[in-house]
Amino acid sequence: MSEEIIKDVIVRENEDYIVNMGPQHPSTHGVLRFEVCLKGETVKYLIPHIGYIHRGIEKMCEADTYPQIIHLTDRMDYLSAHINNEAVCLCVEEALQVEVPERVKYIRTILDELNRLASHQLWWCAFGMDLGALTAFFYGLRDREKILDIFEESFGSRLLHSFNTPGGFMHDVHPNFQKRVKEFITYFRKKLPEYDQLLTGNVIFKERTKGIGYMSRETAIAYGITGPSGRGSNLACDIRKIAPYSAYDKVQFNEILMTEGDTFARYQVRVAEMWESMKIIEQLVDNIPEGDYTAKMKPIIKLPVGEYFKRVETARGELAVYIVSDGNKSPYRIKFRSPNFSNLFVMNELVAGSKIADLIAVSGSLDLVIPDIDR
Amino acid sequence: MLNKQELSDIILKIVPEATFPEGTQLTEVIVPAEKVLILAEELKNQKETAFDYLISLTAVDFTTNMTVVYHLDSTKFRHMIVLKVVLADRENPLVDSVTSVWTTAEFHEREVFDLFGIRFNNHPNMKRLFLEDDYGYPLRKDFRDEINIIER
Amino acid sequence: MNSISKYFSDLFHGISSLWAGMRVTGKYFFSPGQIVTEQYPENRATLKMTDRFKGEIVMPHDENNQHACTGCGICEMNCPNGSIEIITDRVANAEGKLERVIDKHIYHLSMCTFCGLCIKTCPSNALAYGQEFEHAVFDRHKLTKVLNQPGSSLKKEAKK
Amino acid sequence: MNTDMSSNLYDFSTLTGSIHAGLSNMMSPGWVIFTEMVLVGLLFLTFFALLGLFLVYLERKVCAFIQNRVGPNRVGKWGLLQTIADLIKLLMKELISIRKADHLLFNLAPFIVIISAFMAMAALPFAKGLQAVDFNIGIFYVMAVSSLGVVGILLAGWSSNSKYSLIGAIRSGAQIVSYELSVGLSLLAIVVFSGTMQLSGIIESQADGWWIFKGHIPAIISFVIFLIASTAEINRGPFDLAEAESELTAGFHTEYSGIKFAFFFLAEYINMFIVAAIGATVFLGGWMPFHIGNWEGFNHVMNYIPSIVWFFSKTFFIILIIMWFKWTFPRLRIDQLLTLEWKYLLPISLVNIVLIAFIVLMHWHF
Repeated sequence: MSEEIIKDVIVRENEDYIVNMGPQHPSTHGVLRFEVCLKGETVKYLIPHIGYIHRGIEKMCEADTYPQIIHLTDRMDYLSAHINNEAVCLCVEEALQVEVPERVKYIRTILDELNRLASHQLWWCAFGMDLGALTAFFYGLRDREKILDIFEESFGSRLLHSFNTPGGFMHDVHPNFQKRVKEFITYFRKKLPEYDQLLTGNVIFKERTKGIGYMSRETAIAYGITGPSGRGSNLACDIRKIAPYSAYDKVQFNEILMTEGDTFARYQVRVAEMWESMKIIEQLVDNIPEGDYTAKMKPIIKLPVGEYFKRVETARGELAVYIVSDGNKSPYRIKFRSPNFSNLFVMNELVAGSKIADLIAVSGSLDLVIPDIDR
Repeated sequence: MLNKQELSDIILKIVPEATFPEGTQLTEVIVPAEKVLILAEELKNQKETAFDYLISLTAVDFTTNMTVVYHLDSTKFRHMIVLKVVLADRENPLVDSVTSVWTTAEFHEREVFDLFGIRFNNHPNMKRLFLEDDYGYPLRKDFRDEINIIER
Repeated sequence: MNSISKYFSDLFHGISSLWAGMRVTGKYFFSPGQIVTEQYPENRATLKMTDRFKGEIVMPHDENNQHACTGCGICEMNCPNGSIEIITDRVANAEGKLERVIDKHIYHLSMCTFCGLCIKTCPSNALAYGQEFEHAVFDRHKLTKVLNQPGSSLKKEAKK
Repeated sequence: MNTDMSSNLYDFSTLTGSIHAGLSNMMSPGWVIFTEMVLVGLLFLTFFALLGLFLVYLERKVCAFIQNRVGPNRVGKWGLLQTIADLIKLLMKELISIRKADHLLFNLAPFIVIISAFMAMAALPFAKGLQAVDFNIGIFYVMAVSSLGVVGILLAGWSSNSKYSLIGAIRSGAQIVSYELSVGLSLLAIVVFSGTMQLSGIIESQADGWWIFKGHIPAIISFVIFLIASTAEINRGPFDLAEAESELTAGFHTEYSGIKFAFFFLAEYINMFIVAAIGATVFLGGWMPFHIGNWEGFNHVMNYIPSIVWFFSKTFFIILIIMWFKWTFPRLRIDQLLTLEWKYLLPISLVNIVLIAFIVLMHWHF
């Protein structure tokens, strides 16, 4: 398949109608460029071009101490900032063999799920907007605002809250935290069915998404697709189930799997995951144990010489942190295996032969976050 | 799900030169550069290993050598292994591409080429991914960029 | 016959699903409920940020114009972006011994990412978050701030 | 025919007649016609501009309410002057000229679009006796003229020398060519009922009840088809494929700026008004008040509401429905759009026409 691409790149036929979608395009959700070759309305092939916001986070981390890395991870996948933070913290804690307090584990899990909810809500409204349902965009943002308000009260910032630190948290959550999370869950349980009425059941929406961008399980594995996009193709890739971290081993939840593998299946997985996230939060929010908000840590964190690897499930898939330590206070090499990087490159496989409008729908259903691809 | 001993037995059958470092977090295996493609194919295709999912492919510059690191997982058994290839030639590192085994490797290898300058044999599209063609290889330890990087 | 009945049932289901969506939007059109739009410049008087809101970093001074900063430089060391610079001075105290006091605590708001490490690591709790968030200026040099007020001094009890 | 005295209460023909008589006294008949044409032209221009501005404002407010927002509320009371401020901004913006664009056609396209919208207004009966020209083929004229706008859209897309614009223009062409059929057939249904193509004649035929009530279910079906097809014909959501901002950035008017862009924008809203006005005239009785058969007392009361109020309230009712569509549904794909037309709307309206002809032949309608 990839050999075909190269052939096309080199020998462009005269009648090839090349359209550059991006880097400034309303539906690429960031500075991503698709070089799309069209034949009429049909996409012949597609080449993604990335690197427009490559900031060299991995290089920057090599000069930073471990607590300083945290605030850079926020800026990779900014929609699951807390989960990114947690990935580095878990990796460092595992390397130091520090046991974090139960309270930290519970709150981390709740925050993970709140973050996942917020991310899926934003994805839902952006997906609606990609398909032309502009009202969906505002309904999603309206509900997401409630989560961000909870974040703001506890951490002081709404999106990039560098709240985690190796060993626990920067400070304790706000006393109102439990109450507000419970209020939000009751509120959102009422609003989520509206999402279904507005989009999921809609005949136009179904026509636009069903059977579009089919991804088989084999393709998903070969391209390393993880997260809801992979689970839409019946690939059980939820790290929360495979290698439970924080308090995920203490809660009951289902891993949503769909066999269809099309855009609608990926959509359904994400909507169902919102219900599952609420279930997880409800199980934990009443049982947060009292205790310290951080484990006892040395003022200067030095990892023992060695290599450490930790995987977590962000809202978009598997984020893996690979740290090579030479015993200093900053990592010798740190690698973030970001979910979107792998998820992006399957685009050509999914859209070749379908219409321009499907290209938008498929790229929306993969839920790409460009800073996470570029890092 | 295979443990470290079983895995090493299987790997030693394929690549007798493989070494297994002790005291690592995950099962690690170091193989010579020319054997990595064979080992990768076997690890993926053998029924009892079935490492069909390449989590990440990256490299580390150890100043004396370049090490390419493959993190493998099996969607069937969920066991993990870390494959390492040590490339002694830091100036012109070269290793076989595993794109034919795991499609996702194509893009991870391009990233590694972009940031480390490690070339991959038989790679379908060995071009830089993020950076300009005449930019250096930033994740190499001897990389200096006086204009853009402020040393602290 | 079967295909004809399918044609009409498809049509019917399609229209009813469209009507379901129109009911939702129609409901909000006639009874919008809570309007979430913030009427920003108008609600300035009532707009209250939460007390943990990270607007900027400030150095709280008490009524005697005293702060708690000893000028140890731990915040400068911990800042990942180099947005804090500390200029210290040596001044003779009452006993005639030279003592390190802070001259200028320079804070570059334009470089700050609000990671909170300076506040967390400060041994004398001299720094805190400010709730001010209207930072837009025409010249970025105005974003470089001196946190200790002119003529301020170190709090007595903080000196141990 | 209802010849109640009160139905002449708000007859504009007395006003226009007296103006005509006054002018005839002053000048020769040729000059009278010329002066009247200029007057009507100026009147329509003013109405056109005000209507466009108001419709933009209305759309923004309606979508804001649907989306739990407040909408424009800064300029003027309730933001009423917002669109005027926007217009001033658009007037002041630079007209970017594009290298390698076909400049003549590029500059001509917005005018074609806006002139076709303007021309269609001539035949609209706004109130009793308030109609510029009463053609005997009124419906045919309005349909023919309003579909001329697509020429402007195609020119705009082609001459911009932009790939997005070209795709948008081609989409728009395919869309209007196919949906023209359904609009025509659904209007034909009422022409069959009323036996005339003259708009005033169609309105007169609804004096004892609107066609949507008199025409049984076939009339309702053709009304629904008319709503869907006309929404598609004016390129509005969920059929806004020619613009499709999430796919083609802005479609055929991607490269336009300033007042030329404003022309496209205005024409879109004027077209919406025209389509709604035709729908109101043909299906909902135009300026004809709500009459029920021979309930004399009720009909008498209804006649006291001015005909112009009836016309505009019906028109805006249809406009609100079209807006409601746009802010609820996702956009269709181009092949689905054509499938909807050729597989669903066209067969249904053809069968519908046969049904209506049968009803008319058997004299089953009221």
